[in-house]
Amino acid sequence: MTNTWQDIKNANVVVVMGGNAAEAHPCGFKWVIEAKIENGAKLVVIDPRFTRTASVADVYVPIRPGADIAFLSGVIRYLLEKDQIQHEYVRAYTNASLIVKDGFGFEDGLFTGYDEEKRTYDKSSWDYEKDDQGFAKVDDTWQNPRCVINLLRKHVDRYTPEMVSRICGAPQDKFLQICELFASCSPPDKALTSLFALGWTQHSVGAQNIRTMAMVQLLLGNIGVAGGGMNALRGHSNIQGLTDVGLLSNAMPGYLTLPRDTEVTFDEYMKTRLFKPLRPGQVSYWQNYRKFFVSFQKAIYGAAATADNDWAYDWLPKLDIPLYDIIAAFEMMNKGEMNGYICQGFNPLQAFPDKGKIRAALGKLKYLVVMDPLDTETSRFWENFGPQNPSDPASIQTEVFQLPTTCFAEENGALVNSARWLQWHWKAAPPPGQAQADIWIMSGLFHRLREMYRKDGGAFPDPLLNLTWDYINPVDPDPEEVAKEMNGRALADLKDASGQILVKAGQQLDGFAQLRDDGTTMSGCWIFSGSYTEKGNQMARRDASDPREAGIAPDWAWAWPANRRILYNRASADPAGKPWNPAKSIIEWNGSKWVGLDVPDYTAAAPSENVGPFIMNSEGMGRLFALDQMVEGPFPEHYEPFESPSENVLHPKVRNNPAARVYADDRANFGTSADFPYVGTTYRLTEQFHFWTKHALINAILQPEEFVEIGEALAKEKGIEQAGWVRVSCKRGAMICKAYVTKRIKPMTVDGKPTHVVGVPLHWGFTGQARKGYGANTLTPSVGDANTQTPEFKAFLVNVEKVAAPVA
Amino acid sequence: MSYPRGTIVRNTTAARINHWITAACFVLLMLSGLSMFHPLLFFLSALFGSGQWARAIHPWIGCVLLVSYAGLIVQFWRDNFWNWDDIAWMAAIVRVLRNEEEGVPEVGRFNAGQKFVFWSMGLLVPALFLTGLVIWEYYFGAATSIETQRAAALIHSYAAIAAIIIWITHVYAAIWVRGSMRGMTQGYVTPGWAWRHHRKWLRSLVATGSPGPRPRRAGENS
Amino acid sequence: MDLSRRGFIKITGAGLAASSLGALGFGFAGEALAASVRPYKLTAASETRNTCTYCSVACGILIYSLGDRAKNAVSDIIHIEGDPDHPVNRGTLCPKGSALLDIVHAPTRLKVPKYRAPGANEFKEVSWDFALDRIATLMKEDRDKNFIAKNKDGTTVNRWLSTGMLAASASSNETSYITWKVARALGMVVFDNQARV
Amino acid sequence: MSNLQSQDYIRISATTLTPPSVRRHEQEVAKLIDVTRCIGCKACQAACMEWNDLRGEVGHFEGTYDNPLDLDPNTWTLMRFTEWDNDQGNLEWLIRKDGCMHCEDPGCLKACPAPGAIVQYANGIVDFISENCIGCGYCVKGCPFNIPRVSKVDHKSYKCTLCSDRVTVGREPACVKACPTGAIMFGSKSDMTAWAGERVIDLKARGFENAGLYDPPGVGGTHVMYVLHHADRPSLYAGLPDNPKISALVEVWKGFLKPLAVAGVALAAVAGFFHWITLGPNEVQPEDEAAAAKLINDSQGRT
Repeated sequence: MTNTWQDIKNANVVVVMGGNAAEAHPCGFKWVIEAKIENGAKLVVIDPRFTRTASVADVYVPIRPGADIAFLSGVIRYLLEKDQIQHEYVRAYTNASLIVKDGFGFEDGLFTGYDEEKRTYDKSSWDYEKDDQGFAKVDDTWQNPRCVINLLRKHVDRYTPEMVSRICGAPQDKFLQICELFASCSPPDKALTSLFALGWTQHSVGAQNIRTMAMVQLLLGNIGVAGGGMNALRGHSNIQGLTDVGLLSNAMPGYLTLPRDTEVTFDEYMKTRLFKPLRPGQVSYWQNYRKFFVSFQKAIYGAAATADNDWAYDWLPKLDIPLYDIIAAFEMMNKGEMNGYICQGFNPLQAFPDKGKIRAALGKLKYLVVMDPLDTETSRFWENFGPQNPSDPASIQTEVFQLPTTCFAEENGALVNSARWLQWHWKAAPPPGQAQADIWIMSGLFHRLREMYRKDGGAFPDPLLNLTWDYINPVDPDPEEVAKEMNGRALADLKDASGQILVKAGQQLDGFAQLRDDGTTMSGCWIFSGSYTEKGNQMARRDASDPREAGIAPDWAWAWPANRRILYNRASADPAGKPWNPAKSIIEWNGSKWVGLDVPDYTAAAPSENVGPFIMNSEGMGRLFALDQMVEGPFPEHYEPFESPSENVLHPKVRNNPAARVYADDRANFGTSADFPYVGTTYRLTEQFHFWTKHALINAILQPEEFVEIGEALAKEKGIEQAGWVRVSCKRGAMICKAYVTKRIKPMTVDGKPTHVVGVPLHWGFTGQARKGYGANTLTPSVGDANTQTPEFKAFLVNVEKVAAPVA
Repeated sequence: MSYPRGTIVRNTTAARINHWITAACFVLLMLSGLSMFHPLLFFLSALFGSGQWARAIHPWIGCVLLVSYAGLIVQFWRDNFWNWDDIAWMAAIVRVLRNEEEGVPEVGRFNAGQKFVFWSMGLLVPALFLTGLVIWEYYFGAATSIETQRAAALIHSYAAIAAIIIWITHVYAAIWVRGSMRGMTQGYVTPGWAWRHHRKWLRSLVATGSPGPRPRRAGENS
Repeated sequence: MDLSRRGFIKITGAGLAASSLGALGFGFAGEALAASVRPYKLTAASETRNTCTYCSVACGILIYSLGDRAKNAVSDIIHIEGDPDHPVNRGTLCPKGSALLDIVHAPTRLKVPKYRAPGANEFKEVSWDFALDRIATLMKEDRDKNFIAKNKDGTTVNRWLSTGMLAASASSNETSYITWKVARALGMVVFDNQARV
Repeated sequence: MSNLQSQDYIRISATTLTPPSVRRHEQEVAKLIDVTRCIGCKACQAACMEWNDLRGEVGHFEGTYDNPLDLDPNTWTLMRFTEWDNDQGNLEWLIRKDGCMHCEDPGCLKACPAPGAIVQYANGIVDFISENCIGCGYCVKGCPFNIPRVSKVDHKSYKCTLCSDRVTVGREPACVKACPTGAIMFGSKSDMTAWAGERVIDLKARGFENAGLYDPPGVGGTHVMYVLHHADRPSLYAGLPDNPKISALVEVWKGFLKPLAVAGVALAAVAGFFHWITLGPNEVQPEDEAAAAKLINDSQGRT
């Protein structure tokens, strides 16, 4: 989220698309209701299903799964055509005026530079026209046909209301009604907020779904302002934190990235990360990358990381491919290329696409370690649970360890919420039985391995032997100590230019601005720097006061970066530093400095210095044209899901995302609409949380049994009765469950054909208190978003047939 | 069982057992029922242990009573047929109430009043039973609509009150008409009692030489 | 409610009075019959501030447990409700959060380390030492055998591909950081979290 | 909240005495359920089960989100979902939290035969005192909203207590506290009525011309009220009674019949008594025995 949960109440229009906030985030959704009641806001829901969010919406529009880019591109076209954009914002804060290189183009569904064989682009043409100093050229008059805004205008020209309706199945009048609501937020004092979640990410074009909306928001001047922003409602309590701390195949804490094989030396590594400003005077904050990196290496390798050994650069593993994501991991596992797998509080047998493949792959491991508070399906993948998990234990040679862990109530620590707040929590009771904290378990493994390597030697033991582990209790490090390590401290006295001591050696740092690249500071996660200072644990702060009830509450817990609550908040004020909406100002220039309710997401620069508000970007601007940051193109384009009943009417030859990675065996497992004519889509129900709450009796009572949702028309066609048994199948598998025949899913007319959607809630499995179920991933295809590899759970092909009730 | 010489058997042993089971059930039902009917009478539930017990046991006693009353019907239905004598007897009801036996028409084994008690209970008992089933929460709470249950509760209460009033009449009559009680406890009455209250019955017994309670039919041994 | 001995006698006494009055036929015992409302169960429970473990709204919660954390008492969580001070949830909780008690006390919570041998039909309870020793041994065997120190071009890459790890989605930053350190020190790159599913 | 704390009684089931507190004027409380901001998440249901230590059976999917399918002794509140195509042809998903309405004139209390098993506190809460409940199920028949359920386990009747245990100590009911969208509010009845008025104005501005407050006069008003988008048609919301009142059958049963019955029984007994003291017993006379003996002898003589 760029903004806070409470800030949603400041919105004039709330758009829930690519998510179902009321069901997945009820307590955050309260701020939508607040916006409606206190701010007179209109709630717009665009979803294939009439969800519980839609039940309180002012306008609901159905859309076929996987057609969001077409819909939003249509919105962009409308806004540009009717000139309903916030001109001053767009001109000053976005790259609309920047001029794109001549070689760049788009034709028949492909941008320039495509290599069909490798399914990748040569992105060199996706760049600005630069001057002699390397700065991008600008045309503030927007006369140059190559400036971004004009290229965008041309790009979205195809998305007419007729075309949008033809692709999305949304009625034209409803679409135009939505466009008007979007347009109503183009005045500077009006804000639209976008709430989204996995309804956008879980597509082969997931990242571009989000980008399209972000572009709409830039055009409306809604990024950085109160009641605006792009608000990704993250799914799990600390998935933000795990991402922040870099628990991703290519990541390091604080969005630093692991080196690639091509980055042989430390210098080569740094070259691609220190982004040079693309416009004069811009911050381009990643220029500080080296400070963060060196401080991090000092945190984990201590004295062993020195300038001489390039701060132990070689001790970091290098990647030969962009990502070893989950889809890649199970592809490798299924091919027998992996021996061990450790699942820490994660249930891949239920969570990952193509359950059959996951089960088979797990059975090829030599050992599987599951650390979890609950009896997960993954830890029992080898056991025969009937049709829901048909395994033959005798034939599975995997050693399986089921390690009991603590849960939230039994440990101290901080979690990062969707709004980037780090909130400390306290232990309330001891864990049951012999359950232990994950920290204790990881420490236990670490000590054993280090001991073995120390004694017996083995493959490259240096990082293991030199890993800092100076905790008071090395067997079970105190979370407070670990938090302090992430915040960072001075390793030597830090002096300013005049020799004045700023921070004494050994003291906690106040923030990442104090980090140095000479080895005199350490910080385990630079973006968390400031969370645990000499003043104590800032994450434990509990002052809920919220001046002017702005929805910021600056003294509650601590938000990264630097306790900023609303990202890009410089953009809430006009170029002169006056708030666009004085009634809801966040920060403003008072003539000598920036003041306001929030910590400025900016430097101390005066407005006259023309420093752009998007300080992480090298041109300081929001990007309507994404340069080379997206793998499938600098502008979003509608591509069909990999399993879709429809042709791509825009460019039949390039039907799907041309840059998506698809493994051959997965491609072979894609079905066609001839066999599987209906569109399946998976989702959460509000009564359950993933595969956890089915272990909680109350939630099992509230939603006890697996079912799929189908519309009345399809049910009639297939003779399916209410709560009757059905078999839902795809190329990869089938599940048998009950059907919920509902008015809430109606067939949509896509390219002249009726398109039926089958809704597959995902919560059931074969352990816990609820009734046994197959799990939605029995059906989902193993293909991911081209940028992030987030699996395409939201659009795939299925068939539905009426069947007799299974014999109990 | 032997009866004193010269007396007439009014009720057989089986009939008496049957009657007193019915009577006991009735009294218990009345006590438990009334405890649930009016707050003034809730204290009666203490006789059953508690309100819970009174509520729990009431329907079961009702089931026993139904069976028991069915037994009474089997035993007594023939002697309770309505006939012209009853009309005449009814016409003389004032005399009956005034204890003026002369001028009261002769009646058989049961007079119209007794027949009224018999048949009205014969109606009320099944009515109470059926409506009782409907409001028997534990087993049948979900079997019918709540509106049906409301009607059933109302009918049950009305029927119970009617039954209680009839029962009071019945009991008073047994006390008032001396000798009747013995007819139901020890089972016999004197010939004079029979002459005074059920002369036609006495005549039929005498005519067939039966010791009671029913005239001997052809072929029966004495 | 604190049913102290004194209070207990008083309540029992009131009950007696009511039942004897009832037996005498004074069924309308008025307020003597009035049982009190259910005792408020949190009166002396300990309160701990925490964060809901499910979605990333990260609602503030109050965990109530029996026991005052005295040395000789083992705390037991009896109730969880929303933290009214929390700026986002302001005391509210969703159906999952409102039922957190049932996940803490789920019958399917794991209590003992278990091990399933190759081809075995069931789990066997084992000691922590057995489990961690065996896992460490398996990891080391695999790592020593399959660790890639240099790629085919001779570049130092120091990666370990044959054992992977999935990190949690509800564990703390501190747990995550410790996990990162251990996994990367081993050179692990098949390493992901639940951000995408 | 101090004015919400009182638990003095204004009504007690099956008693003939008027509780003394009836003369006091306590602030009455109310729970306002704003159906129009309810997202049907069932947090209230979960919170109710958790707070009141209720756990029923894990049921089945029955073709609806209503889970469990109905109220039961372990389910004191239940979300009821209705998919309704409105007159404009747009779908509306009407979701109503069902549960005890805490009537001003409670039918359950009227029907209850067990003294003190159902009470109404001065703040308006209608509470079942299990200790005094005899499990007869009369409250089920008395209730115009079909709410109470008698447990098959302990034979006591159960329903929402409006968390009287929480209200006593100045806390709002569990469902109210949990409700993520503030669709359930709690406070004095006058405040809730006033707030509902504001909501209705907002709803009318959003095109719900018939929005209104559901506080049915047939039961004297309720201490649980609804804001409805279609207050002209309450029954759209999973059969919420359009005009609830205590059934006439119950009124007769618990009203008119009681004195009538007592009078009838008394009359019968009194009539008997006076008959006895005025006319006395009907005794067999020696003449009767003589006549009978003659009849018998005559008969024996004939044979």
